[in-house]
Amino acid sequence: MERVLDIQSLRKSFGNNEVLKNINFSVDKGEVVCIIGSSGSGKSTLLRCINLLEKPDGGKIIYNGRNILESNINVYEYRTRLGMVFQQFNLFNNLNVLNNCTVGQIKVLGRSREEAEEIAMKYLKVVGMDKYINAKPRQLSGGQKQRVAIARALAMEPDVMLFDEPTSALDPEMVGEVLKVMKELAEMGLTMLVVTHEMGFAKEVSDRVVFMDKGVIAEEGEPEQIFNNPIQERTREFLRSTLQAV
Amino acid sequence: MERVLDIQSLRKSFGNNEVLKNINFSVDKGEVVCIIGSSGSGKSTLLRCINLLEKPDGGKIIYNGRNILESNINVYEYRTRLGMVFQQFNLFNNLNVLNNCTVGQIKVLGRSREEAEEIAMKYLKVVGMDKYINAKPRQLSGGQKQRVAIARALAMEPDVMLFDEPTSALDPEMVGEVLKVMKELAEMGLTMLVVTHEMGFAKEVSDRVVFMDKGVIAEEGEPEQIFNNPIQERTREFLRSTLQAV
Amino acid sequence: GGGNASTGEEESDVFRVGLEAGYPPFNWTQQDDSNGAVPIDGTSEYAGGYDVEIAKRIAEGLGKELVIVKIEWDGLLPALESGKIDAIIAGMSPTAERAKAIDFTDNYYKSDLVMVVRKGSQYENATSLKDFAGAKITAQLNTFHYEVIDQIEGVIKETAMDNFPAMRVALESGMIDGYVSERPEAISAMAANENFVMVEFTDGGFETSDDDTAVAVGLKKGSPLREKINEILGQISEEERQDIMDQAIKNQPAADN
Amino acid sequence: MSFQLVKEIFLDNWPMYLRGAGMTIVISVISTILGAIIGLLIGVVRTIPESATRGKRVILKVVNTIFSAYVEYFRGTPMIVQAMVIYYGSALLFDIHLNRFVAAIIIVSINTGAYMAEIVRGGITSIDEGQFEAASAIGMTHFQSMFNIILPQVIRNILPATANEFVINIKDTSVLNVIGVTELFFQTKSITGNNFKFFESYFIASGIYLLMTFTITRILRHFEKRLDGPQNYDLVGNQMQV
Amino acid sequence: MSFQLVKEIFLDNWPMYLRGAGMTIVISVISTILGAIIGLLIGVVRTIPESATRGKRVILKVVNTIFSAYVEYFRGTPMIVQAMVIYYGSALLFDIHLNRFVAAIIIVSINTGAYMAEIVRGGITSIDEGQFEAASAIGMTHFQSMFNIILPQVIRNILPATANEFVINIKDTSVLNVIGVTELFFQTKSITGNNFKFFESYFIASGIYLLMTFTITRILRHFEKRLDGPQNYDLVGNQMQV
Ligand SMILES: Nc1ncnc2c1ncn2[C@@H]1O[C@H](COP(=O)(O)OP(=O)(O)OP(=O)(O)O)[C@@H](O)[C@H]1O
Ligand SMILES: Nc1ncnc2c1ncn2[C@@H]1O[C@H](COP(=O)(O)OP(=O)(O)OP(=O)(O)O)[C@@H](O)[C@H]1O
Ligand SMILES: [Mg+2]
Ligand SMILES: [Mg+2]
Repeated sequence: MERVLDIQSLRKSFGNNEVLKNINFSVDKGEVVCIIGSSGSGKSTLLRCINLLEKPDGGKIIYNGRNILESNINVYEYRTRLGMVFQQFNLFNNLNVLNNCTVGQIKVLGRSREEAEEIAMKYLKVVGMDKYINAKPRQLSGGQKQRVAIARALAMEPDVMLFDEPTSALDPEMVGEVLKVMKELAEMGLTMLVVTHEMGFAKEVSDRVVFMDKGVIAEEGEPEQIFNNPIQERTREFLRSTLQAV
Repeated sequence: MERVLDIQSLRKSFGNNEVLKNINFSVDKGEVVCIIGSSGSGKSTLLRCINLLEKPDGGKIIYNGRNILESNINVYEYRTRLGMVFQQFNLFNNLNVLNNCTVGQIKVLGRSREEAEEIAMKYLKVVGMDKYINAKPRQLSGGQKQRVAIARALAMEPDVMLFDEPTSALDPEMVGEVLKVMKELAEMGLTMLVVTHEMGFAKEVSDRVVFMDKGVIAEEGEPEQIFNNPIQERTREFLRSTLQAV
Repeated sequence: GGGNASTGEEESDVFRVGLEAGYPPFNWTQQDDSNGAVPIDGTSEYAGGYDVEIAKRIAEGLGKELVIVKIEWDGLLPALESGKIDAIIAGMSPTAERAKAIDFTDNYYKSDLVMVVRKGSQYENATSLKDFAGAKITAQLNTFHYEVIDQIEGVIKETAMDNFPAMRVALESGMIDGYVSERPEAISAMAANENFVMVEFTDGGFETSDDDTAVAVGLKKGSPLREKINEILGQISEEERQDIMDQAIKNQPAADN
Repeated sequence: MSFQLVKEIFLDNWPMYLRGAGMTIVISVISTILGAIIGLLIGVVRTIPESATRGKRVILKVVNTIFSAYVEYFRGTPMIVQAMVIYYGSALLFDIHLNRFVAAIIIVSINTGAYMAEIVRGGITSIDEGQFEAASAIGMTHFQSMFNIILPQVIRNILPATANEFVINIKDTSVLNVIGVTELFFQTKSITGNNFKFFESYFIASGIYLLMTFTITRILRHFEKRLDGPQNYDLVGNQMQV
Repeated sequence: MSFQLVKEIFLDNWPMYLRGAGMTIVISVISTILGAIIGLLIGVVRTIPESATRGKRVILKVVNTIFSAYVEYFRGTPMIVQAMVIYYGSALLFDIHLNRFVAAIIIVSINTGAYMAEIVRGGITSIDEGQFEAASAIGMTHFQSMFNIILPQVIRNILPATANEFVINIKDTSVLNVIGVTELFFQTKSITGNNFKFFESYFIASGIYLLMTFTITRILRHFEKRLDGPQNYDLVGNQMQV
């Protein structure tokens, strides 16, 4: 199977706080990998490093065979291949819902306005926000914002989607719908890297689960193995507290 | 039992969008009421109306026997009796974690800095953020921010706590811990009104569950009744889609 | 100390005179009291020049202490009207328009008009107004200097300028070919900058009225000081005036550069 | 001050006032727009993130130093001196004889640009980091994110400060008199110089100034409101099939 | 222009330059601070949300109209006119004889206040609505939220625009010479009036202006950095028991 992303010895600190310590893992084409772990373990930081929003302190990020941390890489083109959904929505405040989903297509991918709007409407329907195309971000509820953010990322039709807790602000009804979309995308061959707190989702959809703890990957494996037979004590502990909470 | 909040015929529209249509319900002292419902059904708007962050178009909000929509009410004092936790954190960007939790105590309640810091530390420990007192909001992860926001509201030691999806940005480990705190608070006689997508939480902690749909209260009752024997068809549908998603 | 020494209308034992202290040889600013300069109110500097010498004589005659207040040209009139100063002695000509607003004493100096041009230019040896046909000429704003330019046939009349330094720069840079001035200013300009030459009209110059070329002391309308000052000015002979002016031209700060 | 006199002075001199006001408004409108463009461009360049390649880093450093020097110099020195140096200096040193009006526009634009650069810097700082990140994440270059996402938001926030610049320019054109541009202030000065009625003449001028600045601030306020868009949005009819 | 001459002129006239610069800096420092305070206060009052009681609504409306008139008037008319009206007008009409220096500070402060009010308005607009809501939610009054939460963030964002005001004031004090305040510009005018060397004399003045503005903008930049706080935070030692 083709390897899309290969993370090698990735390190990142903020001041005296070592957030990522020697991270190694890879994602194959078409794979859905879920990252779980407690708050502050570095999951968001890992995703941001992969997208180069954060500059790693060391290590390699190999995308389709090339280390994108090398200087001769076109970062902008690389980023269009990655779709990113943020924990905090980050919709463009100056644009309405429709234009949030078209601006990247038109300005970065060079699509025509018509084509871009058609594609945008397609994904806005998927997330159930097609009625709100005239709304400005500040007029939307949290859940509505996140759904638009997902549509915006999908509209770029990227190779790999990075989700940073995409459903944490969604209501359960919507979680189901978005899940369905994500499954469809997975079947179409889309590679996905999903930080999530939704254990049900991780269990059902992912090909592989990565458990992060205090800046390291403590354990990884197939969902059945991680959820039913975790090897590490800390994984067991995390899952125990998680599952009993719900 | 003493009635703390009594909402009568509450109405609120944004433009042509009627978000709250004749809402009637009440909260007794010591009760924990959960509001569930799909995205856009008006849950946040209801909470914001109760806190007077949104001006209702009509109806009454009776707090401890007095209609707070009347003009002679001291809104500020009323608000100190309500603690609010927002979906979008809204930590004070200019203050570090500790001061986020002390500023209201000092400036509004008139507590001394020492006392305020002691109380703040107590609740920061509860949410597990006592190590981060020097951090500025922009340096925190989403989950960390929301935990501080909860501590900030708790530090005001209000009569009624309004939570707008307090755990939606928290990881499952933390959900358990926060739940524990909230239970303790409930036992201490704190009245709570919680908008949530966490059905497990609603089931376990609440005395009563209110189901909102398209701006009206479609159904309300004890958690056992709502979750096991919903009367309305739309409640059944909502719960079906919700529970199957997880 | 600032201007709080002012006491408005009431009789006082000081004589406050407003001037720009930047228009040699009539008035200028210097840093010590050499050559009989007088301290400027509220600063550590001194004012000297022809106006100051006249002001000293008037103050003496009035039996009052002289106070020099340094104010920009535009502020002189309001300062006088509002009682911040008692007199304007600033090389001001008693034109008919001005006389509507304030009173003037008798003249204390009279000069004639000349043209300042660049050395080596075709106008250096001009003798009459006719020689300036086709020349770019300007003068200071709000002076009759600017109006008399119209008497030159075929002249290119440029926009009037706010102050002499700007005109001098314009002349040096070639944007204008000359500016109309009065003899004392022109002598100063020549002394200070070797690129400038003064053209005196030996063959027919500007027609001017006495009001325009003379300078007088400005007083508030109906001021009781007017007669007294006229009396004092009458005691200064024409020769003495010329002496004071010669001395001022010699003493002006630019002269020792 | 007498109102009879004010009326007389106005009737005697209105063509002068009007011509002066016309010149003032033309110079300040053009220059504020050009200055704002300069300020925005500098803001965009200044916020370019540090590049990985050494060569680009050095170029950027040099460009930023030039911009800083520009801002410091033109903010830091009196416009009257700049006007003299640019207009007469270019004639003295290079024998370039600029048209007075062109020189005026250049001087005021360059000056405004220096102030606007700082205002824009403040405006960019106040935009949430998340906006930059989301723009980067969809592959926008620095310039694309700036022009499509950040600057539209910045412009909204700095409109009041830009209105200030406008108003300042309307009044600061007065120093252009040293290069022979006859705008409102200069005209008023001529009028007072003639009639010696300071308060009355300037009362009229103040009225004209007020009219100009008031009109301009109203226009910009209206613009602010339009940029904000409607308070509420309307739902699009729910067409289930396309 | 000759540098030999510049040196000579400086050596001859440095006490005049220095005293002028001192006056300029004192007036503009005090007035910018007072003006900023005026601007912030107006910003606070202007953003008071509509009150429920009719009486308060009317009062607020009146106060806001007064503030708007203040801003429009003092932004809209030339400072030279304001200076004349305040200093000479108060003497003429009310027989109030202000101290020149006090008058200067009053004039420049009031003027700066009008500009700052608009800058502050822009700054408040750029603060996220959530900050107001969170402050209201813990029971803060409008004034409490403003002073504790909103203004500290606004001040950070408007510092560059405030530095602009500062720099403008340093240069605009020049109009004060119509009321007899001898600041740097007037002194330089006197010096050129004496020596007839425009470029050289103003070259020195420009250098002094640059030095003043540069120093002030550095100080404010430093202040900006300090307000931003450190890029990273340090964890507090984990004491499990108190
Ligand atoms: N600029 C910064 N300076 C200092 N520490 C930072 C900064 N940004 C992030 N951190 C810290 O890095 C750690 C990892 O943060 P990260 O956002 O990756 O956690 P996470 O696993 O995504 O948590 P959550 O589930 O709450 O989103 C946290 O302790 C966070 O406070
Ligand atoms: N200023 C506004 N203008 C127009 N519509 C608004 C405005 N604010 C909120 N709304 C709309 O009101 C409706 C209810 O919003 P609300 O935030 O109360 O929903 P919610 O039940 O909390 O949803 P979620 O679970 O996604 O948070 C939504 O359709 C929202 O878009
Ligand atoms: Mg995270
Ligand atoms: Mg909500």
